[in-house]
Amino acid sequence: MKVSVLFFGATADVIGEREINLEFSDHAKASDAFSEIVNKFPRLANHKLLFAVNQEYASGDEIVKDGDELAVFTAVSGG
Amino acid sequence: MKVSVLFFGATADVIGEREINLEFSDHAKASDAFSEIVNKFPRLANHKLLFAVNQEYASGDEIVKDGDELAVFTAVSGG
Amino acid sequence: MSFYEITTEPLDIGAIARRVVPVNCGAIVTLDGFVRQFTKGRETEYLVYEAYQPMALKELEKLVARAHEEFEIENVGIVHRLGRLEIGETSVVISVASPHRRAAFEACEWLIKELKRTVPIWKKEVYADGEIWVEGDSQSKK
Amino acid sequence: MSFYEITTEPLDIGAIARRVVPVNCGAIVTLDGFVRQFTKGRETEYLVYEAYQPMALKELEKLVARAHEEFEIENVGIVHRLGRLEIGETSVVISVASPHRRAAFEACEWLIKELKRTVPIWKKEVYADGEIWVEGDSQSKK
Repeated sequence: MKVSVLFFGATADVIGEREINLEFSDHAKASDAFSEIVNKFPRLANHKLLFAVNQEYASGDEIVKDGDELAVFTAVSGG
Repeated sequence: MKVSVLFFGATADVIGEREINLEFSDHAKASDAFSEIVNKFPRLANHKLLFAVNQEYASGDEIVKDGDELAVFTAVSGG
Repeated sequence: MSFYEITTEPLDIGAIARRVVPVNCGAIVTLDGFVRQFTKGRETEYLVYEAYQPMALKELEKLVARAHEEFEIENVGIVHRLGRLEIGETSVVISVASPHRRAAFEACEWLIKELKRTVPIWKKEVYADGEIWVEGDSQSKK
Repeated sequence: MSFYEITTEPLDIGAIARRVVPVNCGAIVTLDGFVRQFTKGRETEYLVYEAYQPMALKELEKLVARAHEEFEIENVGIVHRLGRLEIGETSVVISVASPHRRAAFEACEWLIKELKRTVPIWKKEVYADGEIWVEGDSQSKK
Protein backbone atom coordinates (compact mmCIF):
# COMPACT_ATOMS: atom_id res chain seq x y z
CA MET A 1 0.00 0.00 0.00
CA LYS A 2 1.10 3.50 -0.80
CA VAL A 3 0.96 6.62 1.36
CA SER A 4 2.19 10.16 0.90
CA VAL A 5 4.37 11.72 3.57
CA LEU A 6 4.54 15.50 3.91
CA PHE A 7 7.36 17.55 5.43
CA PHE A 8 7.38 21.18 6.50
CA GLY A 9 9.92 23.74 7.63
CA ALA A 10 12.92 22.06 9.26
CA THR A 11 11.90 18.52 8.22
CA ALA A 12 11.42 19.58 4.59
CA ASP A 13 14.96 21.03 4.70
CA VAL A 14 16.32 17.74 6.08
CA ILE A 15 14.58 15.62 3.44
CA GLY A 16 15.09 18.09 0.60
CA GLU A 17 11.51 17.39 -0.44
CA ARG A 18 8.11 18.55 0.73
CA GLU A 19 6.35 15.32 -0.16
CA ILE A 20 7.43 11.74 -0.82
CA ASN A 21 5.52 8.53 -1.52
CA LEU A 22 6.31 5.42 0.48
CA GLU A 23 5.18 1.80 0.38
CA PHE A 24 4.17 0.14 3.64
CA SER A 25 2.89 -3.32 4.40
CA ASP A 26 -0.89 -3.52 4.85
CA HIS A 27 -2.27 -2.82 8.34
CA ALA A 28 0.93 -1.05 9.39
CA LYS A 29 0.61 0.80 12.67
CA ALA A 30 1.27 4.54 12.40
CA SER A 31 4.05 4.32 15.01
CA ASP A 32 5.82 1.69 12.90
CA ALA A 33 5.41 3.72 9.74
CA PHE A 34 6.87 6.80 11.43
CA SER A 35 9.81 4.76 12.83
CA GLU A 36 10.51 3.53 9.34
CA ILE A 37 10.50 7.08 7.99
CA VAL A 38 12.91 8.27 10.68
CA ASN A 39 15.18 5.27 10.02
CA LYS A 40 15.16 6.10 6.32
CA PHE A 41 16.15 9.73 7.04
CA PRO A 42 18.22 9.49 10.22
CA ARG A 43 18.93 13.25 10.36
CA LEU A 44 15.28 13.68 11.29
CA ALA A 45 16.19 12.23 14.68
CA ASN A 46 18.11 15.43 15.49
CA HIS A 47 14.72 17.11 15.91
CA LYS A 48 11.84 16.70 18.31
CA LEU A 49 9.23 15.40 15.90
CA LEU A 50 5.47 15.50 15.73
CA PHE A 51 3.44 13.20 13.51
CA ALA A 52 0.07 13.49 11.83
CA VAL A 53 -2.18 11.06 9.99
CA ASN A 54 -4.72 12.57 7.64
CA GLN A 55 -4.26 16.06 9.08
CA GLU A 56 -4.79 15.03 12.71
CA TYR A 57 -2.10 14.61 15.36
CA ALA A 58 -1.27 10.90 15.54
CA SER A 59 -1.27 8.84 18.73
CA GLY A 60 0.71 6.15 16.88
CA ASP A 61 -2.03 3.55 17.27
CA GLU A 62 -3.70 4.44 13.99
CA ILE A 63 -3.72 1.79 11.29
CA VAL A 64 -2.33 3.31 8.12
CA LYS A 65 -4.47 2.78 5.04
CA ASP A 66 -3.71 3.00 1.36
CA GLY A 67 -3.77 6.61 0.19
CA ASP A 68 -3.38 8.08 3.69
CA GLU A 69 -1.61 11.39 4.14
CA LEU A 70 1.12 11.27 6.79
CA ALA A 71 3.14 14.24 7.96
CA VAL A 72 6.34 14.64 9.94
CA PHE A 73 7.26 18.01 11.41
CA THR A 74 8.97 19.74 14.30
CA ALA A 75 7.17 21.30 17.27
CA VAL A 76 5.12 24.17 15.89
CA SER A 77 6.28 27.78 16.17
CA GLY A 78 3.50 29.94 14.77
CA GLY A 79 1.99 32.98 16.46
CA MET B 1 -11.94 84.30 49.24
CA LYS B 2 -13.30 83.17 45.92
CA VAL B 3 -13.13 79.73 44.32
CA SER B 4 -14.56 78.28 41.15
CA VAL B 5 -16.60 75.09 41.34
CA LEU B 6 -16.93 72.88 38.27
CA PHE B 7 -19.70 70.40 37.50
CA PHE B 8 -19.82 67.63 34.91
CA GLY B 9 -22.38 65.25 33.48
CA ALA B 10 -25.13 64.55 36.01
CA THR B 11 -24.02 67.28 38.45
CA ALA B 12 -23.93 69.89 35.68
CA ASP B 13 -27.51 68.90 34.81
CA VAL B 14 -28.57 69.29 38.46
CA ILE B 15 -26.97 72.72 38.83
CA GLY B 16 -27.86 73.92 35.34
CA GLU B 17 -24.33 75.33 35.08
CA ARG B 18 -20.91 73.90 34.38
CA GLU B 19 -19.08 76.40 36.56
CA ILE B 20 -20.01 78.71 39.42
CA ASN B 21 -18.01 81.03 41.65
CA LEU B 22 -18.45 80.86 45.39
CA GLU B 23 -17.15 82.81 48.38
CA PHE B 24 -15.78 80.88 51.35
CA SER B 25 -14.25 82.05 54.60
CA ASP B 26 -10.44 81.94 54.67
CA HIS B 27 -8.80 78.65 55.68
CA ALA B 28 -11.98 76.68 54.94
CA LYS B 29 -11.46 72.93 54.94
CA ALA B 30 -12.37 71.25 51.64
CA SER B 31 -14.89 68.97 53.37
CA ASP B 32 -16.68 72.04 54.77
CA ALA B 33 -16.65 73.75 51.39
CA PHE B 34 -18.15 70.67 49.71
CA SER B 35 -20.83 70.37 52.44
CA GLU B 36 -21.76 73.96 51.83
CA ILE B 37 -22.06 73.33 48.09
CA VAL B 38 -24.30 70.30 48.62
CA ASN B 39 -26.46 72.27 51.09
CA LYS B 40 -26.81 75.04 48.53
CA PHE B 41 -27.91 72.54 45.83
CA PRO B 42 -29.69 69.84 47.81
CA ARG B 43 -30.58 67.78 44.70
CA LEU B 44 -26.87 66.92 44.47
CA ALA B 45 -27.43 64.70 47.51
CA ASN B 46 -29.40 62.30 45.30
CA HIS B 47 -26.08 61.24 43.78
CA LYS B 48 -22.97 59.51 45.07
CA LEU B 49 -20.54 62.37 44.76
CA LEU B 50 -16.82 62.65 44.22
CA PHE B 51 -14.87 65.84 44.93
CA ALA B 52 -11.69 67.30 43.55
CA VAL B 53 -9.48 70.22 44.52
CA ASN B 54 -7.22 71.59 41.82
CA GLN B 55 -7.74 68.56 39.57
CA GLU B 56 -6.87 66.00 42.22
CA TYR B 57 -9.28 63.79 44.13
CA ALA B 58 -9.90 65.47 47.49
CA SER B 59 -9.50 63.76 50.85
CA GLY B 60 -11.49 66.57 52.44
CA ASP B 61 -8.60 67.69 54.64
CA GLU B 62 -7.26 70.17 52.09
CA ILE B 63 -7.33 73.84 53.02
CA VAL B 64 -9.07 75.74 50.26
CA LYS B 65 -7.18 78.78 48.99
CA ASP B 66 -8.28 81.79 47.01
CA GLY B 67 -8.51 80.97 43.30
CA ASP B 68 -8.67 77.20 43.82
CA GLU B 69 -10.59 75.04 41.36
CA LEU B 70 -13.05 72.71 43.05
CA ALA B 71 -15.12 70.09 41.24
CA VAL B 72 -18.16 68.03 42.16
CA PHE B 73 -19.11 65.02 40.07
CA THR B 74 -20.64 61.57 40.18
CA ALA B 75 -18.67 58.32 40.15
CA VAL B 76 -16.92 58.17 36.80
CA SER B 77 -18.23 56.05 33.93
CA GLY B 78 -15.69 56.30 31.13
CA GLY B 79 -14.23 53.39 29.22
CA MET C 1 7.03 55.25 24.01
CA SER C 2 4.00 55.38 26.24
CA PHE C 3 1.27 57.93 25.62
CA TYR C 4 -2.21 58.95 26.72
CA GLU C 5 -4.61 61.20 24.85
CA ILE C 6 -8.16 62.42 24.78
CA THR C 7 -9.71 63.22 21.43
CA THR C 8 -13.02 63.81 19.73
CA GLU C 9 -11.79 62.11 16.55
CA PRO C 10 -12.64 58.48 15.64
CA LEU C 11 -10.14 55.96 17.01
CA ASP C 12 -8.12 53.64 14.77
CA ILE C 13 -7.20 50.76 17.04
CA GLY C 14 -4.63 49.32 14.65
CA ALA C 15 -2.82 52.63 14.42
CA ILE C 16 -2.83 53.04 18.20
CA ALA C 17 -1.50 49.51 18.76
CA ARG C 18 1.28 50.16 16.25
CA ARG C 19 2.50 53.18 18.18
CA VAL C 20 3.42 51.11 21.23
CA VAL C 21 5.59 48.61 19.33
CA PRO C 22 9.13 48.46 20.72
CA VAL C 23 11.95 46.56 18.99
CA ASN C 24 12.32 43.89 21.66
CA CYS C 25 8.66 42.94 22.06
CA GLY C 26 6.67 40.49 20.01
CA ALA C 27 3.14 40.96 21.28
CA ILE C 28 0.67 43.71 21.96
CA VAL C 29 -2.56 43.28 23.87
CA THR C 30 -5.27 45.78 23.02
CA LEU C 31 -8.56 46.49 24.73
CA ASP C 32 -11.12 48.08 22.48
CA GLY C 33 -14.19 49.46 24.27
CA PHE C 34 -17.12 50.38 22.10
CA VAL C 35 -20.70 51.50 22.14
CA ARG C 36 -22.97 48.52 22.57
CA GLN C 37 -26.40 48.59 21.01
CA PHE C 38 -28.21 46.93 23.89
CA THR C 39 -27.62 47.47 27.60
CA LYS C 40 -29.80 45.33 29.85
CA GLY C 41 -32.17 44.83 26.95
CA ARG C 42 -32.65 48.54 26.31
CA GLU C 43 -31.61 49.89 22.92
CA THR C 44 -29.14 52.75 22.94
CA GLU C 45 -29.32 55.29 20.11
CA TYR C 46 -25.95 56.87 20.79
CA LEU C 47 -23.62 57.86 23.62
CA VAL C 48 -22.08 61.14 24.69
CA TYR C 49 -18.77 61.11 26.59
CA GLU C 50 -17.70 64.11 28.63
CA ALA C 51 -14.47 64.61 30.59
CA TYR C 52 -13.00 66.88 33.20
CA GLN C 53 -10.21 67.10 30.72
CA PRO C 54 -7.17 68.47 32.59
CA MET C 55 -7.86 66.19 35.55
CA ALA C 56 -8.52 63.21 33.23
CA LEU C 57 -5.12 63.72 31.61
CA LYS C 58 -3.46 63.88 35.04
CA GLU C 59 -5.20 60.68 36.11
CA LEU C 60 -4.21 58.96 32.85
CA GLU C 61 -0.62 60.03 33.41
CA LYS C 62 -0.72 58.49 36.90
CA LEU C 63 -2.27 55.31 35.54
CA VAL C 64 0.45 54.87 32.94
CA ALA C 65 3.15 55.52 35.57
CA ARG C 66 1.59 53.01 37.98
CA ALA C 67 1.30 50.41 35.20
CA HIS C 68 5.02 50.78 34.47
CA GLU C 69 5.77 50.30 38.18
CA GLU C 70 3.52 47.29 38.69
CA PHE C 71 4.01 45.30 35.48
CA GLU C 72 6.98 44.33 33.33
CA ILE C 73 5.79 46.18 30.29
CA GLU C 74 7.55 48.22 27.69
CA ASN C 75 4.97 50.65 26.34
CA VAL C 76 1.40 51.66 27.00
CA GLY C 77 -0.94 53.66 24.78
CA ILE C 78 -4.31 54.90 25.98
CA VAL C 79 -6.68 56.99 23.89
CA HIS C 80 -10.18 57.90 25.03
CA ARG C 81 -12.70 59.51 22.73
CA LEU C 82 -15.15 62.22 23.78
CA GLY C 83 -18.33 63.67 22.32
CA ARG C 84 -21.09 61.85 20.49
CA LEU C 85 -20.40 58.22 19.57
CA GLU C 86 -22.61 56.04 17.42
CA ILE C 87 -23.33 52.34 18.01
CA GLY C 88 -20.24 50.24 17.34
CA GLU C 89 -17.79 53.14 17.50
CA THR C 90 -14.74 52.74 19.70
CA SER C 91 -14.73 54.81 22.89
CA VAL C 92 -11.41 53.75 24.33
CA VAL C 93 -8.32 51.88 23.21
CA ILE C 94 -5.65 50.59 25.59
CA SER C 95 -2.62 48.92 24.01
CA VAL C 96 0.20 47.37 25.99
CA ALA C 97 3.45 45.94 24.63
CA SER C 98 5.66 43.75 26.75
CA PRO C 99 8.51 41.30 26.26
CA HIS C 100 6.35 38.51 27.76
CA ARG C 101 2.71 38.52 26.78
CA ARG C 102 1.46 37.55 30.26
CA ALA C 103 2.41 41.00 31.58
CA ALA C 104 0.68 42.71 28.65
CA PHE C 105 -2.58 40.84 29.34
CA GLU C 106 -2.40 41.62 33.05
CA ALA C 107 -1.51 45.27 32.59
CA CYS C 108 -4.17 45.85 29.94
CA GLU C 109 -6.89 44.36 32.14
CA TRP C 110 -5.68 46.34 35.14
CA LEU C 111 -5.57 49.58 33.12
CA ILE C 112 -9.16 49.38 31.88
CA LYS C 113 -10.39 48.53 35.39
CA GLU C 114 -8.50 51.46 36.89
CA LEU C 115 -9.45 53.85 34.10
CA LYS C 116 -13.14 53.10 34.74
CA ARG C 117 -12.60 53.73 38.44
CA THR C 118 -10.43 56.83 38.49
CA VAL C 119 -10.40 58.85 35.28
CA PRO C 120 -13.03 61.64 35.36
CA ILE C 121 -14.95 60.82 32.20
CA TRP C 122 -18.71 60.26 32.09
CA LYS C 123 -20.98 58.54 29.64
CA LYS C 124 -24.53 59.57 28.77
CA GLU C 125 -26.71 56.89 27.20
CA VAL C 126 -29.34 58.30 24.87
CA TYR C 127 -32.44 56.19 24.16
CA ALA C 128 -35.43 56.80 21.91
CA ASP C 129 -37.38 57.91 25.00
CA GLY C 130 -34.84 59.55 27.24
CA GLU C 131 -31.26 59.77 28.36
CA ILE C 132 -29.22 59.05 31.44
CA TRP C 133 -25.79 59.91 32.75
CA VAL C 134 -24.28 56.62 33.77
CA GLU C 135 -22.88 56.73 37.29
CA GLY C 136 -19.99 54.43 38.11
CA ASP C 137 -19.74 51.93 40.90
CA SER C 138 -20.10 53.90 44.16
CA GLN C 139 -17.21 51.97 45.72
CA SER C 140 -15.00 53.57 43.12
CA LYS C 141 -12.82 56.14 44.74
CA LYS C 142 -12.87 58.02 48.01
CA MET D 1 -19.68 35.43 14.17
CA SER D 2 -16.47 33.59 14.90
CA PHE D 3 -13.95 32.98 12.14
CA TYR D 4 -10.44 31.72 11.49
CA GLU D 5 -8.34 32.32 8.43
CA ILE D 6 -4.87 31.95 7.01
CA THR D 7 -3.66 34.51 4.52
CA THR D 8 -0.54 35.86 2.87
CA GLU D 9 -1.97 39.39 2.86
CA PRO D 10 -1.01 42.04 5.46
CA LEU D 11 -3.27 42.01 8.53
CA ASP D 12 -5.36 45.00 9.61
CA ILE D 13 -5.93 44.44 13.31
CA GLY D 14 -8.62 47.10 13.60
CA ALA D 15 -10.61 45.53 10.78
CA ILE D 16 -10.29 42.07 12.30
CA ALA D 17 -11.37 43.28 15.73
CA ARG D 18 -14.40 44.99 14.18
CA ARG D 19 -15.62 41.74 12.65
CA VAL D 20 -16.14 40.11 16.04
CA VAL D 21 -18.34 42.88 17.46
CA PRO D 22 -21.74 41.60 18.58
CA VAL D 23 -24.61 43.87 19.61
CA ASN D 24 -24.58 42.92 23.29
CA CYS D 25 -20.88 43.23 23.98
CA GLY D 26 -18.93 46.31 24.92
CA ALA D 27 -15.33 45.17 24.80
CA ILE D 28 -12.96 43.33 22.54
CA VAL D 29 -9.56 42.06 23.57
CA THR D 30 -7.05 41.68 20.75
CA LEU D 31 -3.66 40.01 20.70
CA ASP D 32 -1.41 41.28 17.97
CA GLY D 33 1.73 39.23 17.41
CA PHE D 34 4.41 40.78 15.27
CA VAL D 35 7.91 40.37 14.02
CA ARG D 36 10.36 41.60 16.60
CA GLN D 37 13.63 43.10 15.47
CA PHE D 38 15.79 41.54 18.17
CA THR D 39 15.47 38.04 19.60
CA LYS D 40 17.96 37.28 22.36
CA GLY D 41 20.13 40.13 21.14
CA ARG D 42 20.34 38.88 17.58
CA GLU D 43 18.93 41.06 14.82
CA THR D 44 16.31 39.47 12.59
CA GLU D 45 16.12 40.65 8.97
CA TYR D 46 12.75 39.10 8.23
CA LEU D 47 10.63 36.04 9.00
CA VAL D 48 9.02 33.38 6.85
CA TYR D 49 5.92 31.59 8.09
CA GLU D 50 4.88 28.26 6.62
CA ALA D 51 1.82 26.14 7.45
CA TYR D 52 0.46 22.67 6.93
CA GLN D 53 -2.55 24.56 5.75
CA PRO D 54 -5.47 22.10 5.76
CA MET D 55 -4.39 20.74 9.14
CA ALA D 56 -3.79 24.26 10.48
CA LEU D 57 -7.34 25.23 9.53
CA LYS D 58 -8.71 22.11 11.25
CA GLU D 59 -6.71 22.90 14.40
CA LEU D 60 -7.89 26.51 14.34
CA GLU D 61 -11.47 25.31 14.02
CA LYS D 62 -11.00 23.07 17.09
CA LEU D 63 -9.40 25.94 19.02
CA VAL D 64 -12.33 28.26 18.35
CA ALA D 65 -14.81 25.53 19.33
CA ARG D 66 -12.91 24.80 22.57
CA ALA D 67 -12.75 28.51 23.40
CA HIS D 68 -16.52 28.76 23.06
CA GLU D 69 -16.92 25.76 25.39
CA GLU D 70 -14.49 26.95 28.03
CA PHE D 71 -15.15 30.70 28.20
CA GLU D 72 -18.24 32.89 28.22
CA ILE D 73 -17.44 34.63 25.01
CA GLU D 74 -19.52 35.76 22.11
CA ASN D 75 -17.19 35.84 19.11
CA VAL D 76 -13.64 34.94 18.26
CA GLY D 77 -11.61 35.97 15.22
CA ILE D 78 -8.21 34.50 14.44
CA VAL D 79 -6.14 35.36 11.39
CA HIS D 80 -2.60 34.09 10.85
CA ARG D 81 -0.39 35.40 8.12
CA LEU D 82 2.01 33.26 6.06
CA GLY D 83 4.97 33.96 3.80
CA ARG D 84 7.64 36.60 4.23
CA LEU D 85 7.06 39.19 6.96
CA GLU D 86 9.18 42.25 7.58
CA ILE D 87 10.14 43.62 11.00
CA GLY D 88 7.11 45.11 12.75
CA GLU D 89 4.54 43.38 10.54
CA THR D 90 1.71 41.54 12.24
CA SER D 91 1.89 37.74 12.04
CA VAL D 92 -1.24 36.86 13.97
CA VAL D 93 -4.32 38.60 15.31
CA ILE D 94 -6.70 37.07 17.83
CA SER D 95 -9.77 39.11 18.77
CA VAL D 96 -12.32 38.04 21.34
CA ALA D 97 -15.60 39.77 22.18
CA SER D 98 -17.50 38.92 25.33
CA PRO D 99 -20.25 40.43 27.45
CA HIS D 100 -17.84 40.65 30.42
CA ARG D 101 -14.29 41.68 29.61
CA ARG D 102 -12.70 39.23 32.07
CA ALA D 103 -13.70 36.31 29.82
CA ALA D 104 -12.32 38.06 26.73
CA PHE D 105 -8.92 38.57 28.39
CA GLU D 106 -8.81 34.96 29.59
CA ALA D 107 -9.92 33.47 26.29
CA CYS D 108 -7.55 35.61 24.22
CA GLU D 109 -4.57 34.62 26.36
CA TRP D 110 -5.59 30.96 26.26
CA LEU D 111 -6.06 31.07 22.47
CA ILE D 112 -2.58 32.42 21.70
CA LYS D 113 -1.02 29.89 24.09
CA GLU D 114 -2.91 27.02 22.46
CA LEU D 115 -2.33 28.28 18.92
CA LYS D 116 1.42 28.31 19.56
CA ARG D 117 1.20 24.76 20.92
CA THR D 118 -1.13 23.04 18.45
CA VAL D 119 -1.54 24.78 15.11
CA PRO D 120 0.95 23.46 12.51
CA ILE D 121 2.63 26.69 11.48
CA TRP D 122 6.39 27.26 11.57
CA LYS D 123 8.51 30.36 11.64
CA LYS D 124 11.91 30.78 10.01
CA GLU D 125 14.08 33.59 11.35
CA VAL D 126 16.43 35.03 8.74
CA TYR D 127 19.54 36.86 9.95
CA ALA D 128 22.28 38.65 8.04
CA ASP D 129 24.45 35.55 8.45
CA GLY D 130 22.04 32.65 8.35
CA GLU D 131 18.55 31.39 9.04
CA ILE D 132 16.85 28.98 11.39
CA TRP D 133 13.50 27.23 11.58
CA VAL D 134 12.25 27.95 15.07
CA GLU D 135 11.16 24.78 16.85
CA GLY D 136 8.48 25.08 19.50
CA ASP D 137 8.59 23.91 23.05
CA SER D 138 9.14 20.13 22.96
CA GLN D 139 6.50 19.61 25.66
CA SER D 140 3.99 20.95 23.18
CA LYS D 141 1.85 18.13 21.95
CA LYS D 142 2.03 14.39 22.00
